[in-house]
Amino acid sequence: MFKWLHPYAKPEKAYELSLSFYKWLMPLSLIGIFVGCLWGLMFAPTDYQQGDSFRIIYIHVPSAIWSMGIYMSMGIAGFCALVWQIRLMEISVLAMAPIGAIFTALALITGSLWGKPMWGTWWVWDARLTSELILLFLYLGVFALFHSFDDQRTGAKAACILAVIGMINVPIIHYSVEWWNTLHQGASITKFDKPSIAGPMLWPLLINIFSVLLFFIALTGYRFATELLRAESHRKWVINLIK
Amino acid sequence: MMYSQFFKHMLQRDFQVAATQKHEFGLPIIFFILVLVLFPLSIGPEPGLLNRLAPAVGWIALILAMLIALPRMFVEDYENGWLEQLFLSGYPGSLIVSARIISFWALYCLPLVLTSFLLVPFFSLEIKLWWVLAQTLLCGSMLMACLGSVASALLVASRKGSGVMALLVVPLLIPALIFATATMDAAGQNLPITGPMFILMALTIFALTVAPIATAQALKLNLG
Amino acid sequence: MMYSQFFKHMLQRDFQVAATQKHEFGLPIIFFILVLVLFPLSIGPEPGLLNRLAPAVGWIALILAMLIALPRMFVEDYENGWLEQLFLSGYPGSLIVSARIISFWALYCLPLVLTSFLLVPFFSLEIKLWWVLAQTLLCGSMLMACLGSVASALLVASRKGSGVMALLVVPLLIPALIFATATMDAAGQNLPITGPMFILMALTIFALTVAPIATAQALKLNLG
Amino acid sequence: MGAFDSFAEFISMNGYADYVWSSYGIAALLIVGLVFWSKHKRKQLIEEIKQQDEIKKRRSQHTNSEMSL
Amino acid sequence: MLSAKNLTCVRNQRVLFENLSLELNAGQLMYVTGPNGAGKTTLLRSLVGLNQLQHGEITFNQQNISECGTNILFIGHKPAINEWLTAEQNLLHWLSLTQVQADSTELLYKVGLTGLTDVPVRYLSAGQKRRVALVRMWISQAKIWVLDEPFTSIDHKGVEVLTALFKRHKENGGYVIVTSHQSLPESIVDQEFKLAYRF
Amino acid sequence: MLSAKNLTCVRNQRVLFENLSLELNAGQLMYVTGPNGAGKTTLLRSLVGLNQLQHGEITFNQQNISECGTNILFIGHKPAINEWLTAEQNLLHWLSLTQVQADSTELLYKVGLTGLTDVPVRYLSAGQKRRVALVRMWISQAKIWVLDEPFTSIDHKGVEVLTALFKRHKENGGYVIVTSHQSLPESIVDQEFKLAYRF
Ligand code: HEM
Ligand SMILES: Nc1ncnc2c1ncn2[C@@H]1O[C@H](COP(=O)(O)OP(=O)(O)OP(=O)(O)O)[C@@H](O)[C@H]1O
Ligand SMILES: Nc1ncnc2c1ncn2[C@@H]1O[C@H](COP(=O)(O)OP(=O)(O)OP(=O)(O)O)[C@@H](O)[C@H]1O
Ligand SMILES: [Mg+2]
Ligand SMILES: [Mg+2]
Repeated sequence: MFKWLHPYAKPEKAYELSLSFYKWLMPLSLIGIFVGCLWGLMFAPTDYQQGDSFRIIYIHVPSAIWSMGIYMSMGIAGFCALVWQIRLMEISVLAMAPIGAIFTALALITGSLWGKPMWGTWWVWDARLTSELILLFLYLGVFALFHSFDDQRTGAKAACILAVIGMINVPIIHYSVEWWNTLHQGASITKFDKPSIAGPMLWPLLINIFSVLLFFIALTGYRFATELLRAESHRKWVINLIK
Repeated sequence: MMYSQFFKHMLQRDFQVAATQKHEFGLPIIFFILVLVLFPLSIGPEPGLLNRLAPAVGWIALILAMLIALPRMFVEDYENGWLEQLFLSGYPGSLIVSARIISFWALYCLPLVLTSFLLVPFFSLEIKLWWVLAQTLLCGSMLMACLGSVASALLVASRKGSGVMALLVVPLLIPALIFATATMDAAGQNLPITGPMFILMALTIFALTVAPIATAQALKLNLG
Repeated sequence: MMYSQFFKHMLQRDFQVAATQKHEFGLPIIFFILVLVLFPLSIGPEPGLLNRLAPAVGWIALILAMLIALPRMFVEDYENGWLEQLFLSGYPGSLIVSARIISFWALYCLPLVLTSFLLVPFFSLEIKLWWVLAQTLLCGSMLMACLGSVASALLVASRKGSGVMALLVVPLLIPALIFATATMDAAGQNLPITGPMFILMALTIFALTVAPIATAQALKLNLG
Repeated sequence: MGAFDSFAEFISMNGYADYVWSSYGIAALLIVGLVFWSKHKRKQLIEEIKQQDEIKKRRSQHTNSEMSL
Repeated sequence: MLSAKNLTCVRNQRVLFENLSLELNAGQLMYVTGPNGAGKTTLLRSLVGLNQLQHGEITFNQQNISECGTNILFIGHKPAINEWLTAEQNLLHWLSLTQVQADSTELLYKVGLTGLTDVPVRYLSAGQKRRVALVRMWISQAKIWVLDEPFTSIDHKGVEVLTALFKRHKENGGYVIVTSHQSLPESIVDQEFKLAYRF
Repeated sequence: MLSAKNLTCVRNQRVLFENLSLELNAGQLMYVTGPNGAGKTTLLRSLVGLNQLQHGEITFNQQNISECGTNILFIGHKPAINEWLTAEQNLLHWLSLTQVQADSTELLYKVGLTGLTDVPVRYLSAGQKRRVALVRMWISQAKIWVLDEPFTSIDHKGVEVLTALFKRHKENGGYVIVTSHQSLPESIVDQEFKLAYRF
């Protein structure tokens, strides 16, 4: 397996590979998202309880799920970067962070846009919502930490350290849902704990979840390529490539 | 043997520096007290409400006061070059760091926990509840000192101060805050507190084992 | 003519420095937000209670965030010697200082006042009330910047940081806090707010006229 | 019109138009913005690298490290 | 004419100097020497009015020194430079503080910082940092130069250039007061002022 | 024998030095010279392992340099002194860090700080501060001395004493690596290492 991987550990190869990810997956994912949204907006049946406001689910849930997923992959990449001193991994952490932050923000925004008609407020301090907010802070922290350094390499390493440490928080936040709700009256989100999603409603959701994953991979590839250029900017291959 | 002596000496030095910069080290306490005082002032004097808020205010005041003290954990020694001499001296980095964490905790956190007793008169908190609160604060401040040492070390060269510090430390501290709240709630309802308190302690011990290593790494990163 | 140009230039320099230390200046905001978040987390999610606390929390968060930013008002320029060059340049000290107060306010306080809008979703504060709160915060932050500049100048050589700062500034700020609370109470009960608001503004204007002179004196003291 | 009886109903989302459309709008904005921001960053970087390359070349001719009157 | 009369400075119950008087005419250079801790820095800071004295008064052409701000150039141990800005930005701020028109690129060329203009000062070497502060001497329109150890961290060639600069300033009728532990060529020193270490 | 092989350091795309190798035998002094910004400080910090290099390895008696902590005395631009403590307190901390037994009063006498032992370092003059850092040379048991501009702010007599100290260390079989813009007497320099400014 490592024999196969090895050529891609070379920056040039990694650069090409990640750009090709972008080339192929980006259109696919955009089409997927488009189809999913259109289906969700127009063809999925109206929910008898929530009316048409439930259509927000097709953005909310994919972005919410991947906001967590991206953090986990960032943490794992950071761990690999620190333990095995893999430079490319450091770079990938930086490539992922803004995407994750945007999805987190999106989950928060769409969530509160959904919350207003459903719960009557934009925001409640319920465990899930709060933990999502904390996740946003973690992303911002990784980002801010990286930019606190003048030396890119040092900044990247520091960001990796935080990404890894922050990962400890993810399961804790996950379980805190239980602990917290037992003590403070659970928010109305409990109502939706077992969404009785029917097939016609479910399909566009699944499409969107999958397409957003593709989008994440594609954009990470693109940003990874950019960061790689930055990190290697004094190398010959970069200068040749640009000309 | 040599290590323990070195350790002792590091602690001594920190205490001595603190003694010459008396104000510097008394100041988180003042900040802490100010937060306690500002509350009743801006909320208005309702004993019931204040009583209800007391544990929360104690925790918030602790977090904020520590956020102010944390950035200075390594910065002075970094800037005057003492830190690089320590790392050149050949002692293990995590030893150097743990000495600092402990002296920091003793100098900046312990007094805060004791000062939190002011909640009893100011917020008419019951002494029994204060006792529980103090225990959670004790664990929490240790945990925060550990997390903060990593953050402080990461940021030592960039002079970024409390802002980024807050961004790094607070999210990681939230679980502790949640368990502390749970503990206080349980205590308020006369339920057993061992459950959440135990988790809080476990978190702290975990942090205590991991933080020195991470901090030493972070410092080395910044010396290069 | 020359003075106004000098003034403009001083402002420009401050903004430029802030732009190179982007994070440094974005960070009181983050601190502010974190304080807003810590409250509901440790008090618990009760919309009624939170709503009741919102103005107080807004003010406390403002005061704390500014206490963090204030010590840095002059310290960097003092340490690298720019300040002594300014005073040698022959421009009146109060001019130099007012430029700094204004740039500080624009860079550190104004953003905080805007950020206080987060109280609306997080604490379910009514927009109308927020508007009143923002006005009191606007006045209050200006007042605090003035008081803070004196304190900051007094402490510039002693590197005492936020603690002593708090001790100097907060007691002087308490009247403002009381009138702000009065304003908010009046607004909450749909009574006219001009009375207390007017006093708040008068305090601010008074501080604005006195602070530059006092600050300049304090700085000269420290240069000697 | 799928689940809706008329286009007008689709637009109004049975009274939830504000919420649904604004969330889809913001989502589109953020996602498209992210993509364009990434593209912009890349262009900026390439410009920078080109410039630096030139600076490096120029440096070897036009530099001075000594003080002079 | 720059003259100081009966200056006395006591620090922590130690008399650094007492009833010290000095006079300097246009076109002269005064070289202040003395062992470490003698009080050279203190004296120089007092001369420009940055230090409170126990006694004494300092005048420049019958005017009190505190009123001739633009006529003094003081470069002390502190560089008056923001380390986060670039050399060029620092210079531009100085230019507009002193309201001098000058070409910053050329000036930075003169102190040997071409090619480093866009680097924040904190990355520069000790000597380069010092040069960013010293560039003020090239554009100064002040009559009186008060320089505290200007040669610190500066390389051989730089020291020569600085001495030449003193010479030119003297020829233009300027006043130079300088301390240094490196010796100045005797040809440009008009007065040597020895401060002894007093216990 | 201290030897460095193929050191390369690139800063902001500028090569400071490339494939630089050096060797120093016991009892020798290496005088590193070069104009401002040549990379002397960077080289010295690399030699003691405080700098990440792009390339190269440094050994002392076949041992990697990062493993001979107690054998190195490094005095750089930063003094490693807490300005709030007194000279004596700073010295005592240093003594117990390096586990050396010595009489602090005598040492401070030797660097000319008697009578100032109870003054916090921040009140001392530039040269006196430097002396507090340099006192380490008197008690050092390290073989290798790496000194970055030790003469900064030090007066004439001080410079002489320091040179004498180098000589004594050499005679005891020590290694000295020193940079300075003030020239060292030729008699004690065994190797001169010239770094040029590279663009
Ligand atoms: C600001 C407000 C909100 C935030 C931050 C938020 C956050 C999240 C997060 C993080 C998830 C993923 C959970 C997981 O995969 O374990 C999620 C899932 C979900 N959310 Fe929200 N949410 C918000 C508001 C809402 C509202 C108002 C509704 C509906 C009324 C809603 C309905 C759902 C549903 C149905 C799921 C899928 C649950 C599942 O996977 O079983 N959310 N939300
Ligand atoms: N607060 C104080 N307490 C005690 N001594 C003080 C205090 N302030 C200054 N001094 C003493 O005053 C003297 C100040 O010297 P100054 O800095 O003027 O010396 P200098 O001649 O410039 O020396 P150097 O050549 O080292 O720069 C020092 O000896 C210092 O110890
Ligand atoms: N991040 C950076 N960006 C640009 N240049 C840098 C950076 N870091 C270091 N340099 C350059 O590297 C060189 C470092 O030099 P160093 O401090 O080693 O010089 P030095 O020989 O000790 O000079 P001096 O005699 O002035 O002390 C300087 O020319 C500096 O401009
Ligand atoms: Mg001096
Ligand atoms: Mg140097």
